[in-house]
Amino acid sequence: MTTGYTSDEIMTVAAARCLTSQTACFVGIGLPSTAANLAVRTHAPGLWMIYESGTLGTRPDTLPLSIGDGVLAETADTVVSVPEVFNYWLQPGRIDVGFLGAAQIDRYANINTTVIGDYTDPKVRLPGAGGAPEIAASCREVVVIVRQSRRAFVERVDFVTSVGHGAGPGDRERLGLRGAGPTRVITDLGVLEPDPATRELTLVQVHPGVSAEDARAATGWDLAVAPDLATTPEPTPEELKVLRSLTGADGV
Amino acid sequence: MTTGYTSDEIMTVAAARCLTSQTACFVGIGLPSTAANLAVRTHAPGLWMIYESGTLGTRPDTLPLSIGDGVLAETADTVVSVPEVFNYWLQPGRIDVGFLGAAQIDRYANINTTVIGDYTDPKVRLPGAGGAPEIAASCREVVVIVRQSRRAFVERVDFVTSVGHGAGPGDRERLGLRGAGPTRVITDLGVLEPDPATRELTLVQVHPGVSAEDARAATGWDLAVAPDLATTPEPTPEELKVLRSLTGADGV
Amino acid sequence: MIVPLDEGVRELVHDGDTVALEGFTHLIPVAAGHEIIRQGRRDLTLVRMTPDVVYDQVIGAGCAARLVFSWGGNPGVGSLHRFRDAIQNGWPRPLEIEEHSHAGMANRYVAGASGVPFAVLRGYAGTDLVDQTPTIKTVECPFTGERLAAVPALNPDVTVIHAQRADRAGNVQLWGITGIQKEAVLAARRSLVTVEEVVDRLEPVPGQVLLPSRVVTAVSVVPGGARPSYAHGYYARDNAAYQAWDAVSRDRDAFARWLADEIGAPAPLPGKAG
Amino acid sequence: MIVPLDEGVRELVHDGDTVALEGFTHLIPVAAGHEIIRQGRRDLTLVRMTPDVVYDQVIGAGCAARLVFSWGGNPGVGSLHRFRDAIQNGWPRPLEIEEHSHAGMANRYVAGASGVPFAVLRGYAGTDLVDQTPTIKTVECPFTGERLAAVPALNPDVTVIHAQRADRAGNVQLWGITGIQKEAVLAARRSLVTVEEVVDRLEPVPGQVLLPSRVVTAVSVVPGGARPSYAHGYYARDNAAYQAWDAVSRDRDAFARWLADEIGAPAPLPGKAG
Repeated sequence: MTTGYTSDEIMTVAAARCLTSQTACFVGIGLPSTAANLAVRTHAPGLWMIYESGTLGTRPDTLPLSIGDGVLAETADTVVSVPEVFNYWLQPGRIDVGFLGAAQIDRYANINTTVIGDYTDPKVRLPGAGGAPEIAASCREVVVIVRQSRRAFVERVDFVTSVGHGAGPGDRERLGLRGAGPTRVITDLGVLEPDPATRELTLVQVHPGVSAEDARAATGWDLAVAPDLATTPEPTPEELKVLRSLTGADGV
Repeated sequence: MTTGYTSDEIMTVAAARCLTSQTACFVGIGLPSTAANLAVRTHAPGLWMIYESGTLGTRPDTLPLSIGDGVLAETADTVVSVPEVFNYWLQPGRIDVGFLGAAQIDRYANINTTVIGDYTDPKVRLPGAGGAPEIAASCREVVVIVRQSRRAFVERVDFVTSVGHGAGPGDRERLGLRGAGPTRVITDLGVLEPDPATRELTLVQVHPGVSAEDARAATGWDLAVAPDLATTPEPTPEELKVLRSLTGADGV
Repeated sequence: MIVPLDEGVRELVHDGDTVALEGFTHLIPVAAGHEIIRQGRRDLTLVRMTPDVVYDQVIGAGCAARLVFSWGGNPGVGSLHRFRDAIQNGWPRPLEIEEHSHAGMANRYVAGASGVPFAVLRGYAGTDLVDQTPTIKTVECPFTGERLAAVPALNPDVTVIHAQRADRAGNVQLWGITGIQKEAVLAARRSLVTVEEVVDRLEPVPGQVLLPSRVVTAVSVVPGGARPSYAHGYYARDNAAYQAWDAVSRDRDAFARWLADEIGAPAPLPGKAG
Repeated sequence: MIVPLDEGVRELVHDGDTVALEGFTHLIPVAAGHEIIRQGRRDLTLVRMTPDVVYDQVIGAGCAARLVFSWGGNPGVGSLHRFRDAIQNGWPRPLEIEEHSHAGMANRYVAGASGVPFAVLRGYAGTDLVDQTPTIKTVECPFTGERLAAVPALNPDVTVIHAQRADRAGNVQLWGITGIQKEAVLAARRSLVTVEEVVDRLEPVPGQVLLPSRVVTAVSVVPGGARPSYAHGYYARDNAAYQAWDAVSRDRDAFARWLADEIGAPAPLPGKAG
């Protein structure tokens, strides 16, 4: 086993570490799913994973490619209908952590997965909202995983698919959104958190070998940096081993 | 086997004859349940019975005492939740016939199963609405089974639990009720139907040996009698045999 | 998680609480209702679509100040006489009622389980319930302009149900007629589930409802805890017991004897107002 | 009741219809979608929570004028390029869209299945969807005064789903991830169900949804009719096929060849407006 790792790997490991055992987590497909499945196999064996296909308390033994792979149903505590997962589980605030991706994210952690450019004359049409707007609204908190670049980290998203902290303090409350919104944004460079006062995303942690300037250069606004900037602990050999067995990067 | 029969027996037989095969019938407990189970065993083998406990397409091999006996679940096409039976099956108008009982019924076939006397200072407190208001509103038509007497057949019910024809023509439409409402009232004396023009319940049929005057004497309003008053055909030996095996009156 | 029934009731059901003991003929949490009487709870708001014999008993024992319901009767037998005595004569204490239809109550639980403050249905139009029940209003469809009935969410302080099985982690499994139990548990702040048995692994059963342990506050093992109602796959409904209740419930003294003999509870003190 | 697929599509899916082919990753009615292309339907309003590869194909073939949806992508792979080409370039014809979230779409089907004109949810607040989608409004709770989102019922002319089994009477049974299929069928005026097999008796299966024959207009026996998606208990998802679609769909000519080779359909005529 190598002790080196890719930037995607440390991003996934950092995201997995956000999850604790006993937490109920609404898992999106792709990077969020990989991170959640890593967490459940390492430090958070009691993590309760929900996928929007209606699989509650699932523990897939392989990483699903889609949100509704058969393995999710086979290993779930129970499978419920799609209305039920949204109305009975997500909407009342029963889910602790919502795990989302993003095509664009802005200074206030608002998320765009709908369209680049103008809605009616798009430059790039993206898949759209899916479950994200209500995940962002109703989970007790939201963790976003997204690779950091000036294309993705923009001053203002082209389209607000899912509300983060709106235009700043008090906006979520004004909109009646009951969860705390994005509390952490995990990237391939580090970790951003909303400033408690301004709600503006602030760099609080960098991955080993990454500087604050690297992160600022990959951000489309004047990124604030926490005075006590932390460094992500290196992935452990165990974390890397489990992650690579999940992604198939171990060649097995 | 005797060729005699009781007034309850001919009432039940007359009610059963209202049901045709392929009909979906929302069945209340008691006399409606007996009549529906008689129908399915005689001329209407394809009758699709729903009980409000959520048993769809049930075919109990014995008469249930309650709306939710185990035999209803065991013999159903499927068992759904109570919200589903009301929201997905009754409310959209999927049920052809609703089968109701009554403590009081009035000239316009409005039904009271809530209270005799004043609501806040009742003479007799009855069980209440149950599923009846929405059965009366949403089934394509409603059949009422009730023993005829001046106590039950009143000029004006003490409490409108379930709307029949309101105060006359146009009332159901005005209230937005989508089913046709009570189309037949089956009693131990005969059969009443709403007059097509006035919506007032009119005696259209008497059971053998019953006169129009008998029925008028058992009615708390000036009961109209159809000019072409029919007589209920005698129960067949087969009908009586099946009915008695259901009710246990055959002593088996 | 798994506690004796007396402890479960003591911890989760408090004087003045809004309490739903749900069950639609099947799986009625009768033993839990008797424990509530035994512990002498007072001023409860009882909620149930179909208050039947066990609610007749809890009401007759004077535990309840209010009843929210849609059909109160002895299924297949007739009326509830303790319920009647409370409403008609205020004995042993007055019982305030909030009365709905089944469709309305079912949708109130659905709204409660869904975390929204109200539900919309086609119901009640033209009935006298509208005049007697302040929790029936109307709402206009913002697309078609149609007026529909609106009812507020039900969110009991505690919901009590009976189920066939739980596992050691407190996941609960029930099947057969499952009624409104899922919604009643999801709508409640706390929940207590009595079960026929605890097993190592909940083998899936056709028609099952599974309630994950995170929505179950406590489980108590009470075999036969639904009698005289039934538990599909375990025991049948005791129809004779329902019929026998009619005579007991018609008479205050016979009821007091039943309380003493069957529950070990004192006779209710009459006249104690809300 | 049980008809060949081509007859089922011919009888039940008409030009200009609002058509929902539902399936949440699992049990996607792909073969029925291909038959719709083969028969050259036009001006369809397509409805689906998760339009994926089969909708990319139907849209690319020029059958659709509108799409009502909440997430349009190739699950686990990326974007839908025929869908993109239609929206970004109007090729082969412009595609009007009506865009919601999953929670909104699910509740629209629930309202449709329930015979009410709208549904209420906590959703959309603060998103730009509110400005782009006229079918998102608000409604005030008549009890608490809270403002919630309202969405109109979805009632497709026809819903098409795939299921594991039907019996000879046309009762349909599906299990595994059952998604929104029950509501989509109940909300529709007509329904067509393709199944893996017809059996004499539907043995109950844990987690099953049973659709009684009276809500099923027609059943067609199409083994493998959900490929490359999967049918729980019958065959697995063909992930490679989803990945391979990416290259085909990126290129109009490759897509035209796919249409000719796999469907036997002519290349789409570009520029034909709604």
